[in-house]
Amino acid sequence: MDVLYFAWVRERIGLPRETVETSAVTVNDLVDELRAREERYAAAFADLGALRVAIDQELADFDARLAGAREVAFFPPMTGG
Amino acid sequence: MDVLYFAWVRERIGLPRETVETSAVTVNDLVDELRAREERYAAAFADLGALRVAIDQELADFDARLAGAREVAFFPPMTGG
Amino acid sequence: MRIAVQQEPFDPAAELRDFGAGDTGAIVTFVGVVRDNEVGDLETMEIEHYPGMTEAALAGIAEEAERRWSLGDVMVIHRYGGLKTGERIMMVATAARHRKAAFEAAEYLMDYLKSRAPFWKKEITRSGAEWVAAKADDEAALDRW
Amino acid sequence: MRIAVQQEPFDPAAELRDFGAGDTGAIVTFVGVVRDNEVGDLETMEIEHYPGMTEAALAGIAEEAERRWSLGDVMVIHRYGGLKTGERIMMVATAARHRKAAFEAAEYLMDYLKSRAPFWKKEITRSGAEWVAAKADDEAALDRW
Repeated sequence: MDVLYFAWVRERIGLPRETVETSAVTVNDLVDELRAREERYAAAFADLGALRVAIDQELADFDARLAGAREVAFFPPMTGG
Repeated sequence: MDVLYFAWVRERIGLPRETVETSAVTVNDLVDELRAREERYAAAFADLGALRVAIDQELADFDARLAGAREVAFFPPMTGG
Repeated sequence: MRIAVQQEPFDPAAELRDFGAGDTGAIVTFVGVVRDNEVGDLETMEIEHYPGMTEAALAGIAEEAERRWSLGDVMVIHRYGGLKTGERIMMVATAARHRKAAFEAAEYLMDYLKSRAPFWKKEITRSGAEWVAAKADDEAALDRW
Repeated sequence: MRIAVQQEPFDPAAELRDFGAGDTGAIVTFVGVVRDNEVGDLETMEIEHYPGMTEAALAGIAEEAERRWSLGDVMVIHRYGGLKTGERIMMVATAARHRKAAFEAAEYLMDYLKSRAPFWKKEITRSGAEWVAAKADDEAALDRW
């Protein structure tokens, strides 16, 4: 599964995208796996209230299931316009 | 005093402007004088609810006083934009 | 501020070239276009106005908008004379720091311009000519300001 | 419908040349411009986005607006990359039969684009760089639709 990071999530983790081998059922499970890896992940995912997630380029909830997902992205609330 | 007519008021009366000698105190008095002149004036001023008036190029009420006015205009509700 | 009442066409692009320079984050424009009527036989939209009062009324409306929303810039252009389907009748533009002010001010300008600036429209069709009646909705729109 | 996500500048006049031909009475446009910050030392506004998702999100928002307000035409252009004070970031345009629909649809596009399209702004100033925080007001603005 491709995992993408944008804005300060990307900066905190230090890379824009990576391929992750995971058996996580939900986004929350995936977040727990990533948090457990290294301090920079734990820092990036410290406050999920400050984060948004998209599954296959559509906004989703953190309790959404990942079955079939090819791409998951994490980023802060958007500030377009 | 110059009296101006616009849109269908102008068409009904048959002229865009005229100079009127009047001692009318209010717009309503002036309307009464004009109505008494000829049938085309009576027709134009039949329904004051369908008319608007401006005194010296500012919207006014029909009971406004004419003292000092140089120009009075009658027209239907505006349809700009 | 720019207020123009004119018979000739205007070019929105040229009008907007230097509009809202300065401390502007949001520019809203509205352009009104002559639409065909329901029957589809509009030949000319004839627009009459009250020279002198028109300019004063538009400037008054624009000044009030500028004051209420602290606009960086404001523009109103309105044509008169005979217009064909598809021709631009008028435009307003507002420049503000934030989008909410720019949108509100543009809607305010349009609402007041519709019912308080001395313009009258007459539809000339194949079957005759008729003055456009003012809409109760347009008068009611003023209540929100 | 036209959706564009691009690094290069755009020309609103050129974009609007053929916009809203057909049964259109009202065209509303919004142009967003980079404003200096409070301190007055903005050097660059850096805009990041999510290629692929951005285009899909903008198209989804525009299609919803087109449907809700029966628009004759709709356009969204948004830039990314490094922009300077005074540069145009984005524009939306709506064409409708009546002014109310054109205004509402443009405001809807802006409200959704602010909070639901994957763009992130970073202010680069003389003293450092900071990601622009999302505003509670912008999220709250979605409630009215």
